[in-house]
Amino acid sequence: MNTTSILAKSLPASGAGITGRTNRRRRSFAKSKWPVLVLFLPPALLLFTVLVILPMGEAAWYSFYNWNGYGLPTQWVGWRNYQLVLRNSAFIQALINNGLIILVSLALQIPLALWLATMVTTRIRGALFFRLIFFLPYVLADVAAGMIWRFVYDGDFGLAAGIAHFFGFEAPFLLADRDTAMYAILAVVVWKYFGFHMMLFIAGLQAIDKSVLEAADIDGASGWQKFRLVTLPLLGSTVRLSVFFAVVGSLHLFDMIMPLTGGGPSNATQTIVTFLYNFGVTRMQIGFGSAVGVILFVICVTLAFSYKRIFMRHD
Amino acid sequence: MTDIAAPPIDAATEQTGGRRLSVGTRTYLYVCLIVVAALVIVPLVSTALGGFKTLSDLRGNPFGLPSEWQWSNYGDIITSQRYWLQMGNSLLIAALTVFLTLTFAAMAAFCFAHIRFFGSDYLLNYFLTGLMFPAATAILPLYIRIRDLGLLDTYWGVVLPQVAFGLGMSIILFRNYFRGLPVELFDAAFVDGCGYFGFFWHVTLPLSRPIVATVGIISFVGSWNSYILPLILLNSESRYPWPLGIMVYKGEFSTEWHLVLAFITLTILPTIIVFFLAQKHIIAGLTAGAVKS
Amino acid sequence: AAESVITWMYVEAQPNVIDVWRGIAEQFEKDHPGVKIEMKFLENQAFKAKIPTLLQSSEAPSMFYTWGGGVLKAQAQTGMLRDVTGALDADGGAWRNTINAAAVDALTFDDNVWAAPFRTGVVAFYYNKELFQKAGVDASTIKTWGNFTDAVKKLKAAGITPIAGGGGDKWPLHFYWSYLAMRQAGHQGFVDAKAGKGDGFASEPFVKAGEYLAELGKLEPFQNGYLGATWNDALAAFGDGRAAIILSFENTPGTQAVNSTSGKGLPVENIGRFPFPALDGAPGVVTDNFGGINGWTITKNAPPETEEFLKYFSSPDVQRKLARDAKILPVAKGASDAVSDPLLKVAAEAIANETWHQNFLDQDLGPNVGAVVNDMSVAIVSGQQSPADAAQQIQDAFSLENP
Amino acid sequence: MASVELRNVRKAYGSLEVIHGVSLSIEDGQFIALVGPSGCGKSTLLRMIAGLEEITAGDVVIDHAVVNDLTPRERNIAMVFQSYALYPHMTVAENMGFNLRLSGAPKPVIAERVNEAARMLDLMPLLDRKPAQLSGGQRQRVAMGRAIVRNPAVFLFDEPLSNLDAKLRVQMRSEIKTLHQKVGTTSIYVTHDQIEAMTLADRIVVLNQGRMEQEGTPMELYKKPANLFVAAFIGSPAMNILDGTVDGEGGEPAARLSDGTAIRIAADRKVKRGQAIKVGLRPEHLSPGVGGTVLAGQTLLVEPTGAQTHVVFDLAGQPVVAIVDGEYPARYGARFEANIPAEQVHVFDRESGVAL
Amino acid sequence: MASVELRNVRKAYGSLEVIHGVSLSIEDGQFIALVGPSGCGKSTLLRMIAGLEEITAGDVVIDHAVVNDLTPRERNIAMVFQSYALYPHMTVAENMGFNLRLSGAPKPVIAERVNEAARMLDLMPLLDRKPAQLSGGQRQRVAMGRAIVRNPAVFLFDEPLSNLDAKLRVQMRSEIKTLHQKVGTTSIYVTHDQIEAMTLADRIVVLNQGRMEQEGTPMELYKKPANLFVAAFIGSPAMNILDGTVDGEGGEPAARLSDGTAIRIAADRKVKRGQAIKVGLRPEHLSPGVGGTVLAGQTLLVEPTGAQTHVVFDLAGQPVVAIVDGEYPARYGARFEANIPAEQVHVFDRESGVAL
Ligand SMILES: Nc1ncnc2c1ncn2[C@@H]1O[C@H](COP(=O)(O)OP(=O)(O)OP(=O)(O)O)[C@@H](O)[C@H]1O
Ligand SMILES: Nc1ncnc2c1ncn2[C@@H]1O[C@H](COP(=O)(O)OP(=O)(O)OP(=O)(O)O)[C@@H](O)[C@H]1O
Ligand SMILES: [Mg+2]
Ligand SMILES: [Mg+2]
Repeated sequence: MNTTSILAKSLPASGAGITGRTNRRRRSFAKSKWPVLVLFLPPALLLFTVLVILPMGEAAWYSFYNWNGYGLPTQWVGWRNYQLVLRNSAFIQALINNGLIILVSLALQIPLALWLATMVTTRIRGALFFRLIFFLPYVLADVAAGMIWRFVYDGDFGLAAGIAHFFGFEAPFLLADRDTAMYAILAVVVWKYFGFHMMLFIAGLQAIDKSVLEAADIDGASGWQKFRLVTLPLLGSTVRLSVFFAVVGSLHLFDMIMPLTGGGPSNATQTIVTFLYNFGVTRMQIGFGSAVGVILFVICVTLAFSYKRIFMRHD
Repeated sequence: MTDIAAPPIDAATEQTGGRRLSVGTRTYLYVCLIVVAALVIVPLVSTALGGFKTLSDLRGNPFGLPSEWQWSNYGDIITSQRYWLQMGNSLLIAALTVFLTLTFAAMAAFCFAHIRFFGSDYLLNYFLTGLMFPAATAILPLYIRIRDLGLLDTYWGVVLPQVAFGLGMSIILFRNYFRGLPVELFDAAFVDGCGYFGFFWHVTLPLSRPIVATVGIISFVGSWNSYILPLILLNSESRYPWPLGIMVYKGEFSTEWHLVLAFITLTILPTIIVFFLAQKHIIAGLTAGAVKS
Repeated sequence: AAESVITWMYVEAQPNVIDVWRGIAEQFEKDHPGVKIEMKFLENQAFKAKIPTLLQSSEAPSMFYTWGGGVLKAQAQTGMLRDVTGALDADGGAWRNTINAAAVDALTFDDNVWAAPFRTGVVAFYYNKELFQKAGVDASTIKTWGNFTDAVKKLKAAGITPIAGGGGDKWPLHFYWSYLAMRQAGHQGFVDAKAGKGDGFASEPFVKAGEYLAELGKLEPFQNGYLGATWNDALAAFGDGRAAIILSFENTPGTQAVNSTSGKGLPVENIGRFPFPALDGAPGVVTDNFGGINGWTITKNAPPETEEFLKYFSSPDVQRKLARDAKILPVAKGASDAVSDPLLKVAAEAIANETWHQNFLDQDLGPNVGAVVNDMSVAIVSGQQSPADAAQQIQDAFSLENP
Repeated sequence: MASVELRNVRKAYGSLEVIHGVSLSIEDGQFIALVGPSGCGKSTLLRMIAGLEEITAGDVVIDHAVVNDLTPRERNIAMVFQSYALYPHMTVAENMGFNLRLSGAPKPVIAERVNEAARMLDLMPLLDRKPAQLSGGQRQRVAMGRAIVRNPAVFLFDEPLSNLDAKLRVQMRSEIKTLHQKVGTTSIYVTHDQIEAMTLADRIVVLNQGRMEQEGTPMELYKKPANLFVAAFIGSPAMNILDGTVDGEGGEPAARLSDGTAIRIAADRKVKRGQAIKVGLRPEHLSPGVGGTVLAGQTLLVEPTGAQTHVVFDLAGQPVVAIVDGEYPARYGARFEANIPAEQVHVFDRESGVAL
Repeated sequence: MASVELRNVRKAYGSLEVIHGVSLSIEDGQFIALVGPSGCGKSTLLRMIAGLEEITAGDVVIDHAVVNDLTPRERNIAMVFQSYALYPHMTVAENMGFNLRLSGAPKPVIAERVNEAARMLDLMPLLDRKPAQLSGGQRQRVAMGRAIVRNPAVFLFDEPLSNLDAKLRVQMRSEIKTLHQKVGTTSIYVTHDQIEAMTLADRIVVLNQGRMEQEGTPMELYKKPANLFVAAFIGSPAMNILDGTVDGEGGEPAARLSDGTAIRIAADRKVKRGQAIKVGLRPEHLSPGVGGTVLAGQTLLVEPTGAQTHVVFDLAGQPVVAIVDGEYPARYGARFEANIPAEQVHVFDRESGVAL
């Protein structure tokens, strides 16, 4: 869930194509547009093609080879890498973990963010300050956040240890225990990103015509009714956007896992990307790793498009 | 005259109008907010304080104030070359990334926003695919490509992929903004004798400061915090940006949490300071256009 | 004058050792004007991840650390390395003759020597004498695996954490599986498995080894949170006296001190050593050693002075200095007499008398199979995988790489 | 239906007072218009009555009960917003029935009341549409429908027509008037358009900078503006205001303009000779040849509108608007002569602006 | 300054034709207004003249040269937009001088021309402000200033006043008129407000659905509307239109309404007995007691506006608006009687809508 995912806001716009507005553009100036196109488009186009699209295509190509990255790929293995990936229990675990992260984002993080957003958009002193505080974790680098929480969870020196000792029982090693590590990570994910979703919701709440809420007051809605019957439906597109970020972001989760657990203990906290790194990059299994990349890509694109089709149609 | 960036109405900033909240509601709000704020703040503060402790102090007393302030933990790092080197590297990489992203994306977005040409839809969607997947999915081929370009272990080797992966979003943000400029401005400029270049230079760019700030901040934050690309593409520690540096440091001083905490604190400190100084722009930037579309 | 620059990439993190190295390098620079040696540190994990890509770039170091084995073989096959055979054999084998043959053999494939030997190592149990005494365990009586598990039980009963383990890094636990497999399968068993005879690594002795390991795991002998602990954490646990035993390298007395909370660790007198015990009714013997054989690999475009430097580095005098100050087990013939440290001496003797030296499996079997061995070792100890499944997975990975 | 009373109501935002004590009493069933220039506090006052804005001081009384601390719902008022504030996610029917739904009315009752209101406002064919699918005028009607469905004690309107175009505005104005004639609910109507106020309201309250300037029936305000502000605000085109001094004795006072022109004023005005005054002349009272003072000047601008033509001519160096018949042969640059009877001349004290 | 001619100009968006052949010739220095309901194609026509929109067929001729393929700048036209389209990042002076700057005029020349225009429009104190710091009226003046600075051959205005409030609109209207009187540049002015068109223009062109309905001076259109559409469009409040049939013989024709009321019509109208017609009665011609036919009905609505009162009364089952003097004692529900002289009664063929 890195910052780049913000862009997805524009996803809804992506398919929109040319609207009536552009139709107004005069055609009598057709002559003068070519110099602009020829000068303005190529830099972006070239960079994007060479460093984004081609590597993606090459990943698809490599994924059919057994290759350790030395020299050129020569050993064609067909679909074997894909079979290996899908049979790998750590990969299955990674898929489950990604699912879990999505679930927690949807069921916990977004409601929490929404709840906080409604609180910090009320007329109370210090609301702006609270917003800043809540947003703070989001601007910290994932690596730093992961490191900080590694310390918090540390059974010897960390805060978890401190609390446990205070209550007189033995310090748990949350990150070292297969049963708890993933939950510990989920907590960090929520901690790190709820502020971002909260900001989205604040922006969404501010975009709601204040007089509509006043109309609800006049109509006699209680605070909760106003929220449920007016605010929430009007936040629809923001909620969908937020969900979209949560989903795409969770699929991209990597930077934070590395300092926390690196995917361990015994692969209990792998995500797709850490799996790719641990099993593809560090082991120099380029073919295998590329297969993971291709699978991730397919998942992202499928989710993005079906989500867009199902939920963002009206935006 | 269309107001280009009318600030949204924000109850929290105008403390005056409307009906006042009841005492009960207020108490409820403050209790909830303070609890959550504590959850956010405590890890950060203990990290900073931990940097002032000795290891045994840390062990016995992770929360509280240091029993003896170990200024040298911080002092040694501050005076070390590696700290400043990493910060400098991060800054340089981020600055180059921001500059190129802004230039390339604004130019491309201008074409998409204002010029009708065959295939513009397809081309835009082509860039949009860049939003779908993270650099991680193609990291291995990307590595090989950068190697073939001879850019491995150079600043450009990190900057160019970061720009490339940021283009999709930046172009969309720019394009949406450009299209939001009043059409009449375009007409007026034409009547005044502008061509496309003139319009881009004299009208679009000067009016786009908010979106330039937004895209600039997004790409800066992304670059400043990025880990995986430098991890794969840089070799020399002398070129490491700080997220890599912090991991190396952790590797070296793995059990000396007090030093690690001091190092973490010092590396995130600039981020926090800048955040509080520029919070208005950062928040506006990161949530830009999120609700409007 | 044009300077030759030798870039030297290493993973060593102990400052005192690096100081010794730097001293050696500076001496070499002094003796060879026009040569400059640049030392580059890379953290262990990063190093392993980077080397393949580094090798193929113009940024490749002149020489870098190697653990030998399959990794070195793969690197050699890229053609990016320069073999040192010629240099070793020049002047009638002047260099080769100064070095233990076992060390050279470990770095040889296809009749070429792909790295200059630097040191050997041997993994053994180190223990905290004080804690053993407290629990009433006598280390000298631990001859078999049964004795060992009894000792573990006793320690546990005395409220002492028996073993420090670094499950987060995984490879520290692969020592257990490797030693158990060596003891259970014996030298021949290993040779057969590598040759793909029978079920290979899925054959009965390897499963049996896993079962022993699983039993140990069930005793919960490791410190709290060992699955997330790094190797440094494990050393710290041992050095702080929080755990009684550690299965570790020959340099443990030094590293436990560096990693301990106080920075001093256990006093050397308080540390004992015993070899990995034998298994009843199995062909492996206690003198079969498991441990690294490290060398320095030279890359294709390294300056010619690199060989010169490495020859100097492995010359008996320098090796003695390293043995004394950096506490390594030297590869130069006769240099082990410089080993002064009593515990290191024991290790040196063990090497001198060894019947078989097995390199680390995560290096020997190549990065990929090695990673699987590491994964499986952790999985067995923590009860994630049955020993049979684990053995099968290792074999699957092995046969994929060696069709 | 209910009476509404404001008792010395004040509103301050922080230290800035924007309503400085307004007292007003509105009888049951009356239609009151609040007019005034932008920013004078009309909306604020209305929102205080609605319960959307806290009252800093004074009392709002609805149906003889002080309602200062009641919520909008408890006050039983309905409000039509300038932006209509329809719920975008609900259909027209849902919008209109929302209030009843909240108060727990059974479905059939809601449907019936909504239908009734929809029939009254000609909204029947639109009941299933969303607001986004409606034209401006239709939205406006839905907003009114939402207000009447609940049968409130008081209707509040905050510039409900200002988002409509001129033609539609005139039409909706009639509809509001007709509606009020039908349902007879007490109504308070905020607008800055004096024509709207005059045509709609039983009584008009003119606000200026948070103070009440005058209150009365439309014709009272038109004929007897209490001060310069009201005089200039009411009437379209606006009254011409000229500086002058009182001249002429006793029974025949006159205002002398800067160029010496004397304009006779009614004898009953309380003016003193030499007093500095402002003279107010309504354009519609300046017609050629009807007796009274003759005023003449060069024609500066001729604006035909069909039945009538607006002529701007120069009087004592100032442009003065007169309305003449459409047939009148006005011509740019020609000399224009108009007459005004003394009793149509308004005079105000120049300092205080009070009508004399 | 230049003449402008449209020769059978057409515009199609794809297969949809929105301008169906308009021909028009505008003399040098004339002020022409294009009026018509929303969507009738006024803006499209104007933009074709400006060169902002391609011409599908026909020719636009400026100063006797066909300019179809020239850019706006080459046509030397200036345009004032509805939204003003000021450059928000430039000061007033920069806005006004932008065109000159682009054409490479030297700085002192620009400054001089800008100052001159600013003086003319009273913008001198505002030259250093940004548009955001200006009021609506001031922005409007800057937009005009930008147009005059360059001394164009033709001024084009696209509803330049529709974003202003009523008061300001009246004021700016005068300013535009005054400006035209000063500079005398040929001007084409688009509006949907017929009052604006009538007060401003020398000649008015009424457009409807992409076709020209009528063209002439304001008074021509008001007095002799060529058809029902123009009749209903020009005049405010709008003409009352009633169905009727021709009755009465030869010299004394009359229109009989559905309830039997007969309205005398002028003898020179080309009507046949029994012909189905529409009768048009302007509200301002319906006054009590001036002779002509007497029309009576129940008062439905009384809207006082000060000098005049609009009375809506029932005639043959339809509401009819009459304008009476402000003093007239109109009362809701009472009987209202108005007279209309035969020559003020407009008659149109019911089928074709053509004036008879
Ligand atoms: N929340 C607020 N904080 C401070 N001042 C305010 C606030 N709301 C309104 N005001 C001020 O109170 C005064 C009255 O505002 P109000 O909205 O009632 O004017 P209005 O008469 O309705 O104007 P308009 O015709 O433009 O709607 C204005 O000067 C305005 O600036
Ligand atoms: N780009 C376009 N594509 C298709 N149809 C268009 C386009 N632009 C305008 N039209 C149509 O052309 C007709 C005329 O539009 P135009 O904007 O000229 O109307 P207008 O008279 O200026 O209306 P208004 O008073 O609302 O500004 C309308 O029916 C409109 O829908
Ligand atoms: Mg208001
Ligand atoms: Mg238009």
